[in-house]
Amino acid sequence: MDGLLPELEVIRKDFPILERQLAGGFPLVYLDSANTSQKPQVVIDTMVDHLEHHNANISRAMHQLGSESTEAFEAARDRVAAFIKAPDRDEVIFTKNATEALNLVANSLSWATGDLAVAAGDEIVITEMEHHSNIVPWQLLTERKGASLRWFGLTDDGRLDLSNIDELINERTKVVSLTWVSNMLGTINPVARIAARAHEVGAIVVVDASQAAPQLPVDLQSMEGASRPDVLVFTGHKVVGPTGIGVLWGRREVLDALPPFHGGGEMIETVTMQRSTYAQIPHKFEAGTPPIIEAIGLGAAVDYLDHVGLDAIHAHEQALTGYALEGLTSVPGLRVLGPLDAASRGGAISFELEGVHPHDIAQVLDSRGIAVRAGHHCAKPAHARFGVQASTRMSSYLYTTPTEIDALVDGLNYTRSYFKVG
Amino acid sequence: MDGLLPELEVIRKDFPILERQLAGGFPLVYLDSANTSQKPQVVIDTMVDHLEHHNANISRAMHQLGSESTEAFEAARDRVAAFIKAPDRDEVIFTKNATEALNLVANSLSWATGDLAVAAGDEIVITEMEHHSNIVPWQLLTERKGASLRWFGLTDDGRLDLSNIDELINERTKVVSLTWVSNMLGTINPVARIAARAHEVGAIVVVDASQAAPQLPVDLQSMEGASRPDVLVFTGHKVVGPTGIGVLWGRREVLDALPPFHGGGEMIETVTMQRSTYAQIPHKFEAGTPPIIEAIGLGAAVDYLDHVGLDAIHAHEQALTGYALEGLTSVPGLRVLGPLDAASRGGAISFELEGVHPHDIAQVLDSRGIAVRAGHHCAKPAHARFGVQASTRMSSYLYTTPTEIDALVDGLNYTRSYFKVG
Amino acid sequence: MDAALDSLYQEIILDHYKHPHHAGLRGDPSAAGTAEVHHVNPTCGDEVTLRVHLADGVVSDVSYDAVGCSISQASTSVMTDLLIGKSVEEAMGIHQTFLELMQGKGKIEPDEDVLEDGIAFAGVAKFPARVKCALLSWMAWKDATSQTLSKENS
Amino acid sequence: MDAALDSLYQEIILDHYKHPHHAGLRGDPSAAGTAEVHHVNPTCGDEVTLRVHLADGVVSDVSYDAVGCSISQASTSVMTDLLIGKSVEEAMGIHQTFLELMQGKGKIEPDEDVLEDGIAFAGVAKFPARVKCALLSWMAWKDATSQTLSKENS
Ligand SMILES: Cc1ncc(COP(=O)(O)O)c(C=O)c1O
Ligand SMILES: Cc1ncc(COP(=O)(O)O)c(C=O)c1O
Repeated sequence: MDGLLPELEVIRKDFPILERQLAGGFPLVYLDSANTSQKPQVVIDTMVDHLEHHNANISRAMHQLGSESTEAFEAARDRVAAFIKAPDRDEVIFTKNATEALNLVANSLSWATGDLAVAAGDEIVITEMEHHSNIVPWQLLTERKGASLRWFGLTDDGRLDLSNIDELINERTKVVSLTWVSNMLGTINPVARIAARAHEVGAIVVVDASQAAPQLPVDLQSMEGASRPDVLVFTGHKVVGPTGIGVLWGRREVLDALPPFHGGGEMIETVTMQRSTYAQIPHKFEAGTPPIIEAIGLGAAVDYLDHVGLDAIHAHEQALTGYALEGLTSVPGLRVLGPLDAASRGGAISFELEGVHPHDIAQVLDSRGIAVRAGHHCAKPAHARFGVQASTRMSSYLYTTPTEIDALVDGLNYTRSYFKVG
Repeated sequence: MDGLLPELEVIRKDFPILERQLAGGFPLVYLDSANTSQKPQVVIDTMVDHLEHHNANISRAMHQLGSESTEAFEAARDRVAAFIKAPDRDEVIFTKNATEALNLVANSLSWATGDLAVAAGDEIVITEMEHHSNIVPWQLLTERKGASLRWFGLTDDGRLDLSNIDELINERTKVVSLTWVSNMLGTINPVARIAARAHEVGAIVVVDASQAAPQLPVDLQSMEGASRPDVLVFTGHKVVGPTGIGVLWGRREVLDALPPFHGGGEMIETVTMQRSTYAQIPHKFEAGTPPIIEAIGLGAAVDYLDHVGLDAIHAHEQALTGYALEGLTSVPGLRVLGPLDAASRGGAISFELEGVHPHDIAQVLDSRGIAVRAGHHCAKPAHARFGVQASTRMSSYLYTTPTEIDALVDGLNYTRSYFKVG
Repeated sequence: MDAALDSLYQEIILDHYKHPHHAGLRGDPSAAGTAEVHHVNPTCGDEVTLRVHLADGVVSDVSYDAVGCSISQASTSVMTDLLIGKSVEEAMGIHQTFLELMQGKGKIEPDEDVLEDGIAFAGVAKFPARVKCALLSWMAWKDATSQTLSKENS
Repeated sequence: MDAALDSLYQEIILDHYKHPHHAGLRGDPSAAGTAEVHHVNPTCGDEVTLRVHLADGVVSDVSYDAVGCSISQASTSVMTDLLIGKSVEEAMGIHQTFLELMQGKGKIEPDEDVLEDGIAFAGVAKFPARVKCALLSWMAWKDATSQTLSKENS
């Protein structure tokens, strides 16, 4: 098959969990990477080495362990900045996950003054295919400030309906926040085009790259001014990094203009009982002891991905997605939700199978060692749009093989016979 | 010496970093545990085992790895609940660190309605010995809502000045937030007495147990109603757990009445584009993929501490603190900030040494392998209260030996001679 | 492998799934002795709208509109068989017995005299992710019943 | 061990620490060609209030009130020796040279002709945690100077 990673077997050896045997002696077929990715040995080892030999709090500690920790933590910031080609490494803020990053922006905006202030009559635009983490923070913000939440609808094949873009994004729009790649439909959205329009009306653009960062090369520097987002977020555990760490990249001017989010240690310049002044970015938004080990693990993770090469990973995902779409659509009664051509989509494929509920599909697959996700995938509105309450989702990653896709397709056919449908 | 942990040498073997050799061949003398604690092998191994064999996202995944992960994560919640004897395990919320836990409360309060709403004329009471993480969130809240921030002052020997407690905590008081043990002065505060007074006037009581949880047995169940705080927070990395995880325990009625903090995946009941409803606690406050590995590591950490026994750890800390106070006060020109009797204080001791700046002290000590903290320890107001801008702090923990205290005292005498003072 | 699956998907469950009993909403939700609730499994999205009618201390009807997997659908169907016509007290007892079975991690021997077709769910207790599916409508029933009772008492 | 310490705490540094040059605030902060700034090292609390007077393109005075460790105090003292009396352009050059030395991780050979006593700080560059101490007042000087210049130009 064209496009697969040439060293796939070597790569698989990097991921210890892929050796796992499940109940009944089945080998693990992990097709739930859009939910969370597995971790290569080098990420685990880097974290362990730090815990066993260098552990200390950062910034505040002047001793040798403290210096080593601080250096490792800040080097991780450099690596993450390089991973997304951030214009300035100080614009990279470590958060807990993508959800916190999005809430940081929405919550801080509710206290912003000046140009960024959100008030009654203002509008915030999202899309109907967002993850709940990119919906609820904006609902909270708009409800609290009396502003209006609006959204792009979806076409029947699961793309953004851009027909009303010029009306939807207008002079009242303060923020446009959208996902780069849908975690349910797989759709890759035209982020640059939407950003350009948003910038025409002076809105700021927030891009949820939680599903994009794992599989598309992200190059902020090479994006032209008007089409470059103002904020981009992603989450560590989906890019072969640990849980407990997320990334918020933001344009310095925007981050400087936002009020602080959490108050506390490390985000201050000076504190008296009466009042405090705040540190510069990135520290301004990193109150308290940050996820140190997690940032260091994430640094190793993005290094690992950069080493394999995001172009190669993207090609691998595209090849597998094409193969999977073919296999899946061969199963009678199966309907894929989202675009049907691999080129315009990411590696998560949600589908319905007539007569069998997603839970039951996932259960039968699990009994054969195949891990997929069943449910609403934190995208209830997108499910509602397609008239379904839940779906089954397979999602591949750089360690996925065509044989695993075959196992899935076999498993689905078996599911049909087990539930006596068709 | 009475009170030391009987198996101290065995315990030290549990902490791999204690084998570390530093520059010049010096063994590590780690006296910075109030900043962050070191990690026992069992915590590291538990995290590694999970990453290598069970890693998956939780709640949402129905496959075997997902069930294993969910079970391990929720078992960690049970362990943490047991560690603080929480009345109800669902009242235990996992956060990123103590700072996030405190901000969660202060930030959510700014959107609260009903009894919890904070408005102009209302007062919030803290103390002059708080960590910045328990000052700045309340400054943000009071500034934003037009309320007033008030605080307990300190006596010359570093205790809370309670002389005006009945005036300070009054009918206008909505929240009283204070640290159980000071991270700078070591003082153990009369939390029960203050809570009882706060509850008389209907205020809610937030206790920062970041320095208490590592060294005092915490037993929420046995605290009488009126003296039990409504919220108690601590941070994972100070209780031999990993970074990236903190704990907020809150009384169910208070947590139910607070509006949500972060919006996103897992904290919802249902989501439409128009509006969302929220899940019950603990999920209501755990938006997004939580720090899974970190919670599991924390579970192992508090198990480890419970196994050694908090009473025994407390006795160990008291013995060492007494010994350290003796040793330190033997150094000419050294002034301890905070109470001088070991019984009424925790194991962090900050001090001044006449004629040598804390940075320079820490530097000389570091050249001998001794790690202490120099600076304001995120407690600038408490430093200002004692007319100093910075101090040097030693802090012991369950793995600290009297020999290490001796090394510190020797190092301080050497520092004096190096800088030719006295 | 099929042994494991079959222990979950007992014939009885699949029968109730394909042919649910007492399905559809009946009666007037605002009538005396009646309460209607809507419960959701936040993780997977299973939903049930459930209406309970009590009369003279007896569960006179339980009707519902539900979307979800085989386990949640079958469980709802079995529940209506078990509870309709029972006294509220008896019904609460059955509820408790079913709850214990589900939370027993597959280690409790179910009592056929009390649970009838409900014993088929013994295998579900071994699948922690599915226990919530089996309990969704039972929890909704308890909620609706408490609401009716507290309305009566106020 | 003392070798390591001595490379940090050069005699010159300790001398400046004990007997700082040009200490104290002088002149009228609101006079033309003058700016005063207050800088803090957020991590450790070192503070400096620094006043810069420019006249005819020359750094006519730098005065200060500072609290901090030996490295930050000595660095401030050495800086005033180096910059007072220099043209703004020259002073900016010296600033740049000192900055490079500090960020060189101990690998840059300092130029005594430019940095004079400042070469004693070469050892500090090997202690990342102390580099900020050494740079505190230099950053304050640059800030104050830019403020004066932009005031003049506006
Ligand atoms: C008393 C006290 N409160 C709060 C904190 C903040 O903890 P964290 O930095 O883990 O959020 C600390 C430690 O830094 C502390 O000592
Ligand atoms: C598109 C998208 N946005 C946001 C998130 C939230 O990420 P996290 O749960 O790590 O905060 C996810 C993953 O769950 C996602 O797929």
